[in-house]
Amino acid sequence: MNSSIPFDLQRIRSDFPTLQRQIHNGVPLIYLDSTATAQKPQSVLTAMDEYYRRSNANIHRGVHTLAEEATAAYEGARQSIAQFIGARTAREVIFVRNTTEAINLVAMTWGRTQLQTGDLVILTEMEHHSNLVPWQMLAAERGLRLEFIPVTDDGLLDLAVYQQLLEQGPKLVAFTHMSNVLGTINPAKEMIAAAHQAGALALVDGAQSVPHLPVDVRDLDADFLAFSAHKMVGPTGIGVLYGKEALLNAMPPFMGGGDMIKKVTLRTFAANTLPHKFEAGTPAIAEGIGFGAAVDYLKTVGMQAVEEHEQTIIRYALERFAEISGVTVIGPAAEHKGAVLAFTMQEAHPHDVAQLLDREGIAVRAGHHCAMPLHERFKLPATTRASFYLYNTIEEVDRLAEGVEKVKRMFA
Amino acid sequence: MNSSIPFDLQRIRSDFPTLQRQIHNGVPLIYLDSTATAQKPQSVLTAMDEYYRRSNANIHRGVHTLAEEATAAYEGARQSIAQFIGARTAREVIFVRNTTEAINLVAMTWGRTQLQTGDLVILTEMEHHSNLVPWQMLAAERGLRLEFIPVTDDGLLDLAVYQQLLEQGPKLVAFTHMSNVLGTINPAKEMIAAAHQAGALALVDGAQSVPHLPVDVRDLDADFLAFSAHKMVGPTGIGVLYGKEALLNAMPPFMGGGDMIKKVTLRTFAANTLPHKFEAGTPAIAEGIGFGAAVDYLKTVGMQAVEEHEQTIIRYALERFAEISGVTVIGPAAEHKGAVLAFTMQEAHPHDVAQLLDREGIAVRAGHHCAMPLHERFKLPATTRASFYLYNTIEEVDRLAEGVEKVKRMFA
Amino acid sequence: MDDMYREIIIERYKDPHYRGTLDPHDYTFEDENPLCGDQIRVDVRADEAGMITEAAFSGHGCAISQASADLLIESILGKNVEDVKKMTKQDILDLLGIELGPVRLKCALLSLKVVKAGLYGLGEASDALVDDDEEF
Amino acid sequence: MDDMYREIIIERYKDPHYRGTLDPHDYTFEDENPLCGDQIRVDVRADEAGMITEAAFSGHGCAISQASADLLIESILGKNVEDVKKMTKQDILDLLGIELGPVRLKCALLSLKVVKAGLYGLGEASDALVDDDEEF
Ligand SMILES: Cc1ncc(COP(=O)(O)O)c(C=O)c1O
Ligand SMILES: Cc1ncc(COP(=O)(O)O)c(C=O)c1O
Repeated sequence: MNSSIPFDLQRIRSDFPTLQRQIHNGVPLIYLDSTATAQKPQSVLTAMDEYYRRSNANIHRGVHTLAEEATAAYEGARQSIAQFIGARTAREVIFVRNTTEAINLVAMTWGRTQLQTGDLVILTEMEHHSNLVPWQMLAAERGLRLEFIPVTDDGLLDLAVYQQLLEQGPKLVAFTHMSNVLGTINPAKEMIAAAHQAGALALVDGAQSVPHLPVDVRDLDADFLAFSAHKMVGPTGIGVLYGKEALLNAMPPFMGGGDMIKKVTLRTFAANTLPHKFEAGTPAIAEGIGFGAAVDYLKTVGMQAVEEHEQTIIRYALERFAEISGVTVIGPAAEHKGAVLAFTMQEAHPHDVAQLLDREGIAVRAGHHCAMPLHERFKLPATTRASFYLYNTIEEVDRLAEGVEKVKRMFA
Repeated sequence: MNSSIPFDLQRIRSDFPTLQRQIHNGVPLIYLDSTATAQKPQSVLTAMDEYYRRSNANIHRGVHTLAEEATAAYEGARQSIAQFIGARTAREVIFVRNTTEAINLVAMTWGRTQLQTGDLVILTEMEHHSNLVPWQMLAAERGLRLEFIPVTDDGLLDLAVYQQLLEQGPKLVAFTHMSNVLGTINPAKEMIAAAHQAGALALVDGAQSVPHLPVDVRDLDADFLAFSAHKMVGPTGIGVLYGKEALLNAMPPFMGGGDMIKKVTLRTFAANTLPHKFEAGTPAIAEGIGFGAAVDYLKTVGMQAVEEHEQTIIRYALERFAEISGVTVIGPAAEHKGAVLAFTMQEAHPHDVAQLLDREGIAVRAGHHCAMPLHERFKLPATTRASFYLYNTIEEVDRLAEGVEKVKRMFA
Repeated sequence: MDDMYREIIIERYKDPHYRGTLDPHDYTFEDENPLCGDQIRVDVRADEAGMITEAAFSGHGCAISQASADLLIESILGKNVEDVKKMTKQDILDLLGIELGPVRLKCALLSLKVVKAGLYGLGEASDALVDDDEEF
Repeated sequence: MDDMYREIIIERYKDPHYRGTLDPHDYTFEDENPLCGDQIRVDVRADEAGMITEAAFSGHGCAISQASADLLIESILGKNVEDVKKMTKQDILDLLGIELGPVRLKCALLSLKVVKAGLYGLGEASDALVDDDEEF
């Protein structure tokens, strides 16, 4: 079954301690919830452990050995991540807590200073709450206009409407590169080019694309890109805001405090240079180091290989699910789709499906997946979502399909 | 030497892997930089490792086993921390990245909605940049007045001036419970009572007090308390904003995104209840769990015991340093002071002192310690700072003093 | 697979005994769990002594939410309003006879929350009605 | 303890050869490292061919910053301005003869930054003057 898979899947699986776990008295775990958060390979855990056990120290201002080691490891991670996404310099890589903070940072600094009453921001109907609520908050504060690119019944963005919206002279287009529910991979490069043509900046929510596809900010020409380590085999508590250096330089600082300053008097401060200007207080040091190790792990596997593996999986899963009557998968056909399978069952509610699958060791998610408006669009209160990553197998898809069939029988 | 120390110091030291380290070809590490960040006991590292290896999952919305385990561990940690600081309910414990973010959160939510042009905020001259810059930023935006409680030559707050400032009807008094340079322990309870008397709220920067002293928010009657896990044997990337429930309920949300909402449509959202309202996006899950383990560790040792041990150390250190001519320690006498020893040497610059001590395995910090205005107050460009924690010994104070004497001879 | 879903839950979900609305009624309330879209309305009639004589629920959602509503209604018929106000989380868990994690607990407790908010005549239902300990 | 502080550093710190100011001068610049308070001013005189004939530094700070200023001045005397503009981080490290971590590197490079900003006639000194690779 694994013949078409271009990398050593068993080897990869053995790198992830959690995947060896059994739950409910000996049922092996089948983890199909990587869209929510990915499992971590041993190398990431080791990198953080090494820091804590050997070099644990605060960074940047220290001259003692531990502080220098910690600083080198943390800033080395930033370099590694900068290279992973094709940034021009590590100064364009701002460490934040997660994708959500990255987007809020842009809204609260760039948005607050650059957007005026009546300015238009274009979003889409398939956004995660993290790329909706910050703009709603800013819109309420500043009197912005928000417009939304509709989602077609097939789960694609309606790009004709996007073109019309662009004619209204937006200041910003903010959209997800890959939907965490539909799996839709949006044509980011073309959408960004069109935004630039219309004089707008483009912010890409890369929470799902950076973990699953090769993403190059220079190729995309993205102005901002937000992503989270925990969704790409890295630790919780850290993510990145990428921004073009000139834009970041022109933005006011975000939070005030240690490290983001060059000089402070009682009543005034001068901001530090990039990237520190946006990183106030003691950063997530161990997490930055773990994020670097995560990116190194993905580099070793190769993002092209990750993408191909997931394509194999999702094609098979779509075929397999098409055979189960009463089950509806939402989202586009495989060629426009990452390895996310959100579905409904005629007979059973998503929460019951997820809970009953859990009894079989299968971890899937049920609910609105932080995309309530998208569910509203499809008139669904909730869906069950199975999502796949580099460590998942075709056999696990079979187990999932069998589990769904079993639930169906229970509720028949 | 350890006879007066009421706990098993060798046992404690053996809990901390980093303290077993040797640097520079066999010189044992003497870590005297806990004010910057503390070392971590094995139990904290194990708690995080367990999460990543067994229960790694996103929290709150998941019904599968891993998600439930992770949620229980994360929220259990919140309970543990709430109890540690004497909060009325865990809803008053908001997880943030660090002390800095906690203070910025208050400035950007409570401050932005409650403070008007001309309103007075009282700070002190001994604040860390993290409790200065957020208020400077807000003052610039809103036209606030900032006034500062002066620091006496002894390194104490001039409380007579505080009384005068209170007569001007401040809206907020924000001050550090313990200075990270002078070691001064401010009379927080009295200062808060006076603030309340004057109709002001009180925010306490507990970054140095919560790790080193018993701190009870109900006893203090603090309105807000900010602290960081990494300074109290916990992980990087997580800290807490404590706030009184009624205040937190009245504040607008901070960042927008997943988890902080109850309901979202394309154009509107309803905020979630406490504490989630202030925690947008995937939180620092492993770090929250590690923070819980850190607090559990400190509870086992006992904060009273920690404080007494540090008192023993700092008394001895002050005596020992008084014997070295040409060395000046800044800050008050031992009875007003935590275990922080910042000093200057007539002959050598703080950076040189720190670097030469590092050659002896002694990790101390040199610079302005994120308190530039305080250094300005004492007309010092920088100081060398040795700081102590529950795992430091009297012998280490002797090594430090010998090291300083050696540096002195080199520069003589 | 089905140890958590005792037969009675699936049965009551597929074929509830007390589904419907009552008009007129003495008490009514409606609430939803926005996380999963579960929605429950409960109508109650009581006599002058405060004894519940009739009750019915409507709404939609997962098996746990709907079955627990049906079982809850069954259990409150003939009880005094004041006693029902005192019902707790544990009473619902006893009715269902299964263990539940925090997320599914919300599904299970929705109907009790709705019933109590109705009987108390509240404008809004609070989690505190069904949860005495620190909640997640 | 003193392997990092070669004798020459302590010596030049305690007893510098080129401390002072030049008035008039052809080039001058002053900057500080706000992190540690190190401060350096350098004055330079050059002849018509662009050869540096005299130079002096003033300021205060740690041994590394002051000694490297003194050693740097010694090394640029008699050199052409254009050649000095090309000096790099490595040249300073060679002068000092020790290895330095990122924080102390800033101390060591302050004087070169000041000299180059002066010779280029810049309004502000940038780290890019002394650091070709990605900086911390
Ligand atoms: C008194 C005080 N306040 C605030 C901070 C900032 O803490 P953090 O860097 O964890 O945000 C520190 C840490 O250096 C401190 O000592
Ligand atoms: C598309 C998308 N955007 C944003 C986010 C938010 O990521 P985080 O919770 O790490 O901030 C997610 C994660 O669920 C996502 O899938």
